[in-house]
Amino acid sequence: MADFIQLLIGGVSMGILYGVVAIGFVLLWQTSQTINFAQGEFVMVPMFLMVALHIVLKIPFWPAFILMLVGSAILGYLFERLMVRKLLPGGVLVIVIATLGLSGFLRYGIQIAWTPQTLFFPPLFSTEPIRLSGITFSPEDIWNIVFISVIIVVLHLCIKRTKLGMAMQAVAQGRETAELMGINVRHIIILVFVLNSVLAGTAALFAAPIFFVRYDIGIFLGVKAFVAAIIGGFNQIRGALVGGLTVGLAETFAAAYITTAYRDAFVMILLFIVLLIKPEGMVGIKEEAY
Amino acid sequence: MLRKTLVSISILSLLIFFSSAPAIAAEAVKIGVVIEMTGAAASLGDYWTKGVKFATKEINDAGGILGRPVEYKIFDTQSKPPISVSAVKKALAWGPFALSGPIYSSSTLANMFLSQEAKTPQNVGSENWRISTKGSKYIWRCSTQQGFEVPKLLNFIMSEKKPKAMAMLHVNNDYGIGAMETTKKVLKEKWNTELVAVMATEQKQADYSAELTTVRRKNVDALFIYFLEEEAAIVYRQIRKMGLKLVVFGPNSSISEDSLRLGKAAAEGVYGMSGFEYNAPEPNCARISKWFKKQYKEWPDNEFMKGYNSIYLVKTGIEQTGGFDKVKYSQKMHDIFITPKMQKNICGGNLYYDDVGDLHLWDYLVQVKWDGTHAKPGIVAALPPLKGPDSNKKTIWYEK
Amino acid sequence: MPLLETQKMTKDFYKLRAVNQLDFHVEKGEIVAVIGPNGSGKSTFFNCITHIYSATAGRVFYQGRDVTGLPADKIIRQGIGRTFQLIQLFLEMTVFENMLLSVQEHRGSLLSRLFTKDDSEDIERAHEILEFLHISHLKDELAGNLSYGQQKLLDFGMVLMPRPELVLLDEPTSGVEMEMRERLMDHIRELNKQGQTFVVIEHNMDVVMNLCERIVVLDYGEKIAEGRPEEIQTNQRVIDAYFGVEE
Amino acid sequence: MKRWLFWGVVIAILCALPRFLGDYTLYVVSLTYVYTIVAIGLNLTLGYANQVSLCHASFFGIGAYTMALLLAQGWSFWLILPLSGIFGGLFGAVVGFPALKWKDHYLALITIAVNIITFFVMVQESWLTGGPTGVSGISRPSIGSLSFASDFNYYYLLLVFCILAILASIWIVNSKWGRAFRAIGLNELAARGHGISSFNYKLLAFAVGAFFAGVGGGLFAPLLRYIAPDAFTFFISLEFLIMIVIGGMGRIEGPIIGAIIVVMGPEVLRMAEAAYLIVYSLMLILVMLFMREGLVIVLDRLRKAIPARVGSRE
Repeated sequence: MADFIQLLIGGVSMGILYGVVAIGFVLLWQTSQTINFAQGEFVMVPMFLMVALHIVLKIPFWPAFILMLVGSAILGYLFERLMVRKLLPGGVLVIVIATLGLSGFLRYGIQIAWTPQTLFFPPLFSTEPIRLSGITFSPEDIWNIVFISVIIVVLHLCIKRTKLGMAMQAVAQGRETAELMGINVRHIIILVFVLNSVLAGTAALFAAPIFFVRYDIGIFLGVKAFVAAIIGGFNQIRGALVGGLTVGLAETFAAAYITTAYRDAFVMILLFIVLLIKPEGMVGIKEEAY
Repeated sequence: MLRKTLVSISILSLLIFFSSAPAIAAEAVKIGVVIEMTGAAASLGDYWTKGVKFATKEINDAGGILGRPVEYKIFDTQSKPPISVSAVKKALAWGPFALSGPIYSSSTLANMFLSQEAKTPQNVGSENWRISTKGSKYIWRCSTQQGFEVPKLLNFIMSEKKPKAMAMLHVNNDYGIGAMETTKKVLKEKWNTELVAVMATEQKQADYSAELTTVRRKNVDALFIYFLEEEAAIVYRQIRKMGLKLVVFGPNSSISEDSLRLGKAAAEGVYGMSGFEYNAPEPNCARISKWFKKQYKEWPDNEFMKGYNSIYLVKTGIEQTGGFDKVKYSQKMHDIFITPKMQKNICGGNLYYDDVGDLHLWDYLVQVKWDGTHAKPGIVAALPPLKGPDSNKKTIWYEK
Repeated sequence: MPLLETQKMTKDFYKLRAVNQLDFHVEKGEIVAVIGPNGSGKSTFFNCITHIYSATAGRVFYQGRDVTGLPADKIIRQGIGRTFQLIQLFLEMTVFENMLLSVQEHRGSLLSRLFTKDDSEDIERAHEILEFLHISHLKDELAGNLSYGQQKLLDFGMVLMPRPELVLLDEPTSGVEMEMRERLMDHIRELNKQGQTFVVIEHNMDVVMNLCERIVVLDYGEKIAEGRPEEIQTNQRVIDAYFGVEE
Repeated sequence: MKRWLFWGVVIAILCALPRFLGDYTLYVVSLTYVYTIVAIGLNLTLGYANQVSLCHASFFGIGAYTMALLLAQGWSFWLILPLSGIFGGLFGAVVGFPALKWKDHYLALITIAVNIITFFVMVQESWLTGGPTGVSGISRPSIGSLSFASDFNYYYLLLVFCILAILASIWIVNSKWGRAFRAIGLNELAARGHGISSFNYKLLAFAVGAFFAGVGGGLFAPLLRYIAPDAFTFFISLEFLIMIVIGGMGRIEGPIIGAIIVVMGPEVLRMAEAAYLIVYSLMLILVMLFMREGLVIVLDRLRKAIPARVGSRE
């Protein structure tokens, strides 16, 4: 039982990170049918930004964090403005290739412009172990889970309750209808892209002490989050979260109870199963056939 | 107009494409550095090339090799074996005297037959034992191969720490699996025991709670980790976060500067072994590490020393044969005992190269110390090589 | 033995019943119209017969054989041709390629299709049909560049290519100009005389009354009437269904 | 007639090429031939039949491992090469089953999953595959006294197979299969409505595409003389995808242009030293932004422009 809870903590703390990155996939897919293969790099770049601001330039934590989010937002804005807007008419594959190019550009850009080395980022919370009847965990795990959960809940509420959120939902339902309702679809889409990259920036802050700051972490995170989004359901924010947690837990439990050698393969097998039984994802809503 | 443009474009592209053809033979001793500049091992490749750069500068400042300057050119393998083949081909087309790199064993295994065919010495940073079984007379290692490193390390742990239950975590690639095979063999043959758990992990894996829970469940008291630098550091952190008390030990990557810089306090107490340590009682390692620290504001990873040595090996070989004959070089550089007297700048003290190009040298057993701001390797002992003239020497203890 | 028969054909979309317990049959040589208000399940019924949709319940018999659950393409290859309500063409291929595609699967084995070229007979027939439909000058044009009416004709032409015994036409005359409509009807009659059987979904009552010998009326997925044109014209349930009871 | 002359000249140039190429450039061109064959396969699956496959590296790998492992058992290269293709093709047909139900990004993801799983099998099942260190010492074939052991001779073997693959793809595309592939890709509903079996042709599209990839793999192993799982990761599948998209999907010339760009591009760009991968990535973005149909349209424009000029002079 102690082991079980231990694994649960490990799995959830990873899964929730995958989940928050996966939400970005969902947001972009819903509002503009964009599959962003550079999503992982949208986490990696803020990591380096944070190191640059906080550790190299020695700016205090909070101002540095705000600046980093601003930087992420600009990245998201440029991404929409310079790339996606022009690429969308070309269809999904064109976007896939172009974002792959973007992913390489950002990755090698950081490597050349800065460093191929992995950089240290200090933990946000204490990592001293706390023992509780056979279970050992650190405040870092718990706080990560709590903070990210809060962010996701706030995001969810914003989308469900605020006027802006409603507008986003309307755009996701259908562009023409949204336009008829008097919503400025362009602005909403830009907003979603900025939101996505800010979210990724926030994820970067929590991921940096755990993964460390390395230029090639984006591929790893991107693929994991993409799988999470599909498993959970591509058209639901909830889906991304459920998917992330499922991936995190599946990895951990499969590694603990079956074999570690096929750790990543298990996630893929899980993906098969989910797609076979419920192609729209675990909590996704069936899309209308058209 | 159009035709003119077309013609000029095609001529231009032809020029670009063929400009990689062999240049007019210069006086220089050319060394093709085939290395991981991008991809998963880019940071290691970065250290390696810095070592190459420094060694080249040092040799040229001192008048070159037999009066000829050293010139190197970098060829990126992207950390991928097929690309490494094209990189070596490209390097060989440049007409080098020798090659330096790559580090990844899978890349070396893919391209080593090329240097063998071209009869061009290749000094690699790979550690997988299979490389030595391929029968190439043109491969030299710049680090101890797993087949010798693992038994040495296990010797120490088994005889000094006397663990009751040992487990192994290894990275799921040629590097980790090669070591796992050797470990199983050595434990069975020499110590008549087995690992209680063997777990393969992924590169870039960030959560090890599954593995460590198993370790805890099986009451493991000695954990052998065979990882690349970043993953090693992540595991140290998690071992600490789970409050596990056990002996953690690993190969040179687990105590190399990159692991310690990232692992910080969590790395404290980890045992590891390396032939090249910046604070080892070996003057050349210490000397070039100081230079590195001054240059780049941090201590070097041991790949820096290996890259450095890869150039000095070429110098040694040429000087020992007295000319630029690669076949003679190959003959001379096997079963050779390189001492500081023979090559005063080479790192690692007495180096012995056996008849398959495996390196045997004194390895330093270190335990990581934490001084509140930095994790440092604390030298515990110097372990003699398993082969060569020094193999009958006794272990030197620095602290016990 | 009827050429085509359905027994208790039922199709649910989630909780909505689109086709309800429909018994239907066509004799060889007939021209039958299926009519009904919008959303009465006519097209869904066609799609269930040809297994574009899996029917929730019920069976389909063609020439006395049970073809329920066979893949759509296999049912088509039994000798049934059909059009769709929304024209389904290969828009990025030429008109002529479209014509040949519609017949290529009806003969030979899968492997032979890698090695054999199109039959000269098929090519001739494609020319003839295009000629008849007055679109032969467009044969090398991409289907996507055709006007709606022309696409409609092409669609019709493609169905005729493999000489199907039974033809299911989903609104063949909508969007087709008057003159061509007459030609189409003549052609259908002509083919019918030669032994081909037609089932037509149609909104244009002129076409229905002139062309068909028997009419089946659907409403909310149920058959509410069946009979000769003049019987249907006076049937009270049909009038209610079309114009609403309250009126 | 003129066209034959043109192709004759092209082939003559390609035959003469090794005399002028260095060892390294020869290898790059040889590699381009191999990748062209695989990209042709993907072009049939994706470009024509519109079935997204992001696991062509798996098919490629299966071909390569078939070759490497059976050669080690002493089988003849000429016997194994068709087997490489057939094994790849059979596996492709199996992978094709999900395509019956899913398309677009779902299918993309499923095939990514297939690629990742096969990669794990290659790494883990070392009793069969040699594990992560792979298989080395792969020999090259010979016919009678004509040995293809040297890079120089093997180049010609690859050239022949590459030309055969191109001709085969032209044949398939112009056959009823090719037409059915395009039909399924363009409008599945219409295809089924005209008796074209989506079951048969989707599986065929995967099988045929995978067959080419398998043959490519079978030729790749002796070229490198060493194979390891690293050469068959999902990222290699992405490279194949990039090849056909950059070259031009659904065009015969597409995969050829694409393979040339993707294999040679980085090598040529190495001029720019460290920055070459940045330049390459940037190029991907720019091509997608400004030349969505792929570089093949450049060729189309040239074709239009050149005869016009020749004509005006006459």
